[in-house]
Amino acid sequence: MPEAISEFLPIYLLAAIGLHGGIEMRKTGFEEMLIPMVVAIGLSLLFTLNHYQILRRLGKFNIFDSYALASTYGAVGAVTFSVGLSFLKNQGVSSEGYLAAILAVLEPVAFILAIFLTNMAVSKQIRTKKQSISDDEELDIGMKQTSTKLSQVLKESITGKAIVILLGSIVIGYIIGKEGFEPISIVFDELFTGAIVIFMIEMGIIAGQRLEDIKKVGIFLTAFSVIIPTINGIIGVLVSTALGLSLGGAVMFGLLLASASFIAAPAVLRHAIPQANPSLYITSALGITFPYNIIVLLPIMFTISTWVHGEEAIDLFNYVTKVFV
Amino acid sequence: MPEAISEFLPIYLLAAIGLHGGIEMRKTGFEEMLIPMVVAIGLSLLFTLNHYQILRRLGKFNIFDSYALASTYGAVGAVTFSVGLSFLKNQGVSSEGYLAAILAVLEPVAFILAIFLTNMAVSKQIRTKKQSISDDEELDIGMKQTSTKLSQVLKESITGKAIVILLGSIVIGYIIGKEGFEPISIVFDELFTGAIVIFMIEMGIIAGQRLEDIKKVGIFLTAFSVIIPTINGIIGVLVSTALGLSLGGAVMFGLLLASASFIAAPAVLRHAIPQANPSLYITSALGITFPYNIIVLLPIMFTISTWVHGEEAIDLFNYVTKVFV
Amino acid sequence: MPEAISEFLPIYLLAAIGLHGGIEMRKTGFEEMLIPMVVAIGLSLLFTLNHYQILRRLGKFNIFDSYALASTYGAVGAVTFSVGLSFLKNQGVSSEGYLAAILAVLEPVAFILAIFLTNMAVSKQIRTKKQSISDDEELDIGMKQTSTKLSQVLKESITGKAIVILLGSIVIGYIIGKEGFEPISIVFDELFTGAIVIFMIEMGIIAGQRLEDIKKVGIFLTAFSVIIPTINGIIGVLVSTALGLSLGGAVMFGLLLASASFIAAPAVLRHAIPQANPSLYITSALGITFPYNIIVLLPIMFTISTWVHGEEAIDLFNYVTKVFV
Amino acid sequence: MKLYDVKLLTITCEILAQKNVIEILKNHDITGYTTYEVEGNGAKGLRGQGFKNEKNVKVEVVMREEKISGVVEDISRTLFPDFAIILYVSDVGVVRTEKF
Amino acid sequence: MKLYDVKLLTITCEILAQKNVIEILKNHDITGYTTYEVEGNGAKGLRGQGFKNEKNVKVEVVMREEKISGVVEDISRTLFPDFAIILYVSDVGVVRTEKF
Amino acid sequence: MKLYDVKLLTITCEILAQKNVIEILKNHDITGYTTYEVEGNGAKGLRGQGFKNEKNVKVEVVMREEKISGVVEDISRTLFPDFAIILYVSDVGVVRTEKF
Ligand SMILES: Nc1ncnc2c1ncn2[C@@H]1O[C@H](COP(=O)(O)O)[C@@H](O)[C@H]1O
Ligand SMILES: Nc1ncnc2c1ncn2[C@@H]1O[C@H](COP(=O)(O)O)[C@@H](O)[C@H]1O
Ligand SMILES: Nc1ncnc2c1ncn2[C@@H]1O[C@H](COP(=O)(O)O)[C@@H](O)[C@H]1O
Ligand code: NA
Ligand code: NA
Ligand code: NA
Repeated sequence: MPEAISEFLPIYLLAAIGLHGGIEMRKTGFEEMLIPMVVAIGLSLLFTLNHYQILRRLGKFNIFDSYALASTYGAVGAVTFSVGLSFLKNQGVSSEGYLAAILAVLEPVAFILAIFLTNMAVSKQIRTKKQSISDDEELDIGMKQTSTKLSQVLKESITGKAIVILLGSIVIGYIIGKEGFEPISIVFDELFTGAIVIFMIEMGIIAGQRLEDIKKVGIFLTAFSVIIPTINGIIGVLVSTALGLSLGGAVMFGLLLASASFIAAPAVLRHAIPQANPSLYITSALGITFPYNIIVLLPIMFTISTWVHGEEAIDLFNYVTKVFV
Repeated sequence: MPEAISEFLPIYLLAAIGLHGGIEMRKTGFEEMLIPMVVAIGLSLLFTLNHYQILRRLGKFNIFDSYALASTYGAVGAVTFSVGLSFLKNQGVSSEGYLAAILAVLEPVAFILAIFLTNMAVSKQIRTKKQSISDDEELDIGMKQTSTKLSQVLKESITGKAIVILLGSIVIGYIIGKEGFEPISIVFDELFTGAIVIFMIEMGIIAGQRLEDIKKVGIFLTAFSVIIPTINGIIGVLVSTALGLSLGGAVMFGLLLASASFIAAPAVLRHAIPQANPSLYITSALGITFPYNIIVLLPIMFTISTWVHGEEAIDLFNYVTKVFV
Repeated sequence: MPEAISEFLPIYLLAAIGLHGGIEMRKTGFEEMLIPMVVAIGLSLLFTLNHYQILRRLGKFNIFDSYALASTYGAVGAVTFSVGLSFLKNQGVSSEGYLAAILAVLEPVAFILAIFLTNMAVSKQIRTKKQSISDDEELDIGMKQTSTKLSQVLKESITGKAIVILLGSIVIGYIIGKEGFEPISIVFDELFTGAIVIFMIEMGIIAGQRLEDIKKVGIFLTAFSVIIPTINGIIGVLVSTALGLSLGGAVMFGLLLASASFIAAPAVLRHAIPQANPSLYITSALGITFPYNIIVLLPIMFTISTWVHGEEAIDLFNYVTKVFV
Repeated sequence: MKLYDVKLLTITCEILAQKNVIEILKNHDITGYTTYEVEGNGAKGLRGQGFKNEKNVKVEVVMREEKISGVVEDISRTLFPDFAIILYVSDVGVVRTEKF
Repeated sequence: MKLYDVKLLTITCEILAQKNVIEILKNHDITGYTTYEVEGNGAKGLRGQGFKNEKNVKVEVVMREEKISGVVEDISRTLFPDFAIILYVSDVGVVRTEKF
Repeated sequence: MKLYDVKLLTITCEILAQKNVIEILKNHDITGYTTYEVEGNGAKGLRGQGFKNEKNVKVEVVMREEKISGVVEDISRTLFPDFAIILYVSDVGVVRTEKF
């Protein structure tokens, strides 16, 4: 993948999402956002814990892989979010602007939980060992490293590039408003769908190169990568509808919870839980869940949201021919 | 040349050509395409053989250089094709959508022929040697390698990135149609000419760095690089007009046959005919034929096509000031 | 900074500036340009000498740093110029097209003067040494190297990539005119502001990484980096208004003189005056003067120009919220 | 012109371990190093296609012989188990020993 | 800490010959290597400007001494005549010999 | 297969000094070299972030032993004072001495 695409497009997508979100939020204000955000954070934490139990108990993965995978699926994916926005735009349906802010806030939540719990587990192991054997300077160092790592990762993920760009552009969007957006709308609005298409072509090529890896993922994780997003996403649609979000807003809320992180996850987890096998969480998130989410789950959630909002369902057959544009 | 340009733009151009072609083909269907495609393949093979004779007999090039050059000029150039499309667009003239499919199919044809013939020649040499000297294991290996190489190159060029992107986007264009194209038309249609201009600026800089090399190409090859495309192109215009192609379609058909390959050629030939001197075919195709084709030959072919289609000729003087836009 | 941005965007900005300038110049012709250009060159030289005196006498910098900094601030910045154009566009104010040509001509002027004077100073030192000690072959070589370097740098900066692209696109813009520009206006006009925004985001990140360096720059140079551009810029606005330039033209003329070079400067000065400390001139030009110029000085100069042109001033408060778009 | 014998330590690892390597160097008071992105193949499979996070990086450090052992041990102990990584040491000659 | 002596083979060649080099390594059961794009000048002229196809690549392989000779001979025989290519061998020390 | 002993000179410097290095090589009739961009840290601080002009470059030259001394002296004399730069020399074996 040319760097032009791999490094530049994620920044561009984040900036475009943020700007749109900020502009919309100017119209609606902050109050409305509070409850959905708290609920989203709660669900993200809950789901992460739930994923862990499933992976550890049923999947028999080790602690590290279980927490890494649990948080990958508890976290959110900005690219998936972008595709959702562009899908809604094509359907002529709008969504709440503050969802961009929820995206930004959700980004580190699941990781922080998983890292915290992993460190707890490791410390406990070390402490048990220590008691049984004797005082040991190295173990002390081990524990100190573990807790330093947590605070460092926390700091890094909160001041991470993605969040800074996302929040920064929400603020800018809020300040400049619709009118100030005019001269740059060609770049950040009209080019948006085309940019996503180009990104997806390249991601398709990468995913293709990984077909081998996907076979190695195993039947359990493959099922997990399809079923969990489906459940999480549908819960998201229903809960957010109950909270009063619009048809499109509920779809995006569901998509947030359904999405798995495949750009941020490796960067965070490789440092925080280096013992976990990265090819497990990258391959399942990028190779299975991402295409499943945008091709299958997105229209399903749209249909569900349409039902529960009492509007006419989309023509699913017609959709299939349009999913990528 | 920044990678942003050198790696990304060719992919972009191929995708844009393919999408347009696919959309157009939806209107016209496949039947029309058959005869022009067969004729184009036939001409490409014929021209390649003819180039070889000229280069080997008159130009006194060795077998390897002769076949490499012959196929470089028998093959087609997607960048040249792009410039042609953008030229026609500026003239307000349309062309048959299936020409994109012909571009895709022609891409490997000349190379396969040249590689096949080179391998035949090499095998014959080896066999002659073998008979005259004695049994020799190494020669056996040589022959085996030779034939493995052919099938491998064949497979690689048919599943090559360029062809996959081109055919893939033809299919997508066919599926989505004009309406589905709407949201991405800004990227793949409106930006098309501008992208070509940027690409050409960079190619101009590269060509400038090669001025030294061009001097080394020699008078014979320089003449070849101008005369051959002219003849091939004009034959292309006349034949395709006879086949019933439109004014613009005949120009593009001619341009296909006139164009030399300078992106695919080195990638294919360096593996298949490593003995050939790459600076010969790259320099002549990129440094001489490419600028000649778009600055001089394209308007000539347009004029000829206008004549034979019985319409009013373009104002050539006015054209000169516009050739790059 | 991804190469896509760092290498590609400056080229793009230069091409866009040049094309616009060329198109405008077609309307107005060359005569008008002469006096402003001569005055701009004169002021650039004068300012460079003035900067040197201030830096050497008051700032106590050594000869090399003084000349390097003097010319950095005597030279011009194409990125600053771009931001100015986009600012004016947003204000609905136009400017004289030939300013792009003045930008191209000014680019090397201050550097050539500073390099010439540095070499003079070095030669004098060498000669003094030589007389006092004795004939010395090495000193001869030193002097020869010094003068070769001057002519080489001269040649290189005049045939430098930036100038070639800028002048080349002025010529192209002049030839194609408004009408020929149509098909590429989406790339070179409509995308312009968005491209600048993306560039500035990345530059903001780079500037952020340099906060440490800025502290090291010292109080004197920090003051210099703010006061000198202000004085030079306001002189520019007033002089050009006196020469008859339009409201917008006077702002751009002022901005040219106020701007410091931070892309060309290191490339030229590192070879020509390697003894100078590059982090001084890069940090002050990029980290202090550039943001100051576009955030603070640009609206000030606009206000002044509005006054002296007797038109209604902009609403400065409103401006602050719009400065980046 | 005299060349002084020092060691060149070369570490090739996944890019996300670069920070850890440089941290270890810092712990040994080493601040001079050179890095660049590379691709590669090894026990952990083909690396370098796809996203930047999945590339490898080479870290090269010219240093005095006496420091090599401590640095190599720290890297082996903390990074070898979890990361795609190899390292090797070679002999080089330099002009200015005071720099290393 | 003990370092074991092995060899580092470095091949610098035009990028289109990379596949051939790696094929040869594979024939000798070598799957560990590191590659990166470079520019350069040599008998076949300045390389690395312009298109990606015209760049050079460096392939670096840490391997046991006994394999060097076969690999170098195969490369010399099949690639030296037609490609822009150089190679050199140097001595390095590694911690885990079992990896190479 | 016989390997002949030659030297590998590696120069890591700021990218704007590359021209000067290659000029010096040319003065010693050396036209074969390999270059690539790198990042790094040293006495002149962290280099490689931001603009291309602020990157480092590595220049690698395989050459005969007898030329090393002159080249290293020229570089030390003219470039060490003003530029971010280090260099080191190592021993390598090559197949075709006539190339260097
Ligand atoms: N024998 C080798 N020679 C050179 N580089 C190697 C070798 N083995 C591994 N590498 C590099 O080190 C990285 C990590 O190796 P590994 O931990 O074995 O996956 C690989 O991706 C290669 O870039
Ligand atoms: N003496 C040398 N030192 C370092 N690299 C070299 C040398 N000679 C050639 N190279 C590299 O090897 C490539 C191929 O060399 P050649 O086959 O001589 O053109 C060149 O493009 C350089 O990158
Ligand atoms: N000890 C070292 N080992 C490897 N590379 C170094 C070392 N010291 C400096 N460098 C590289 O040489 C460049 C210039 O060094 P300096 O002149 O010390 O700033 C640095 O930016 C690094 O890329
Ligand atoms: Na999720
Ligand atoms: Na052809
Ligand atoms: Na100035």
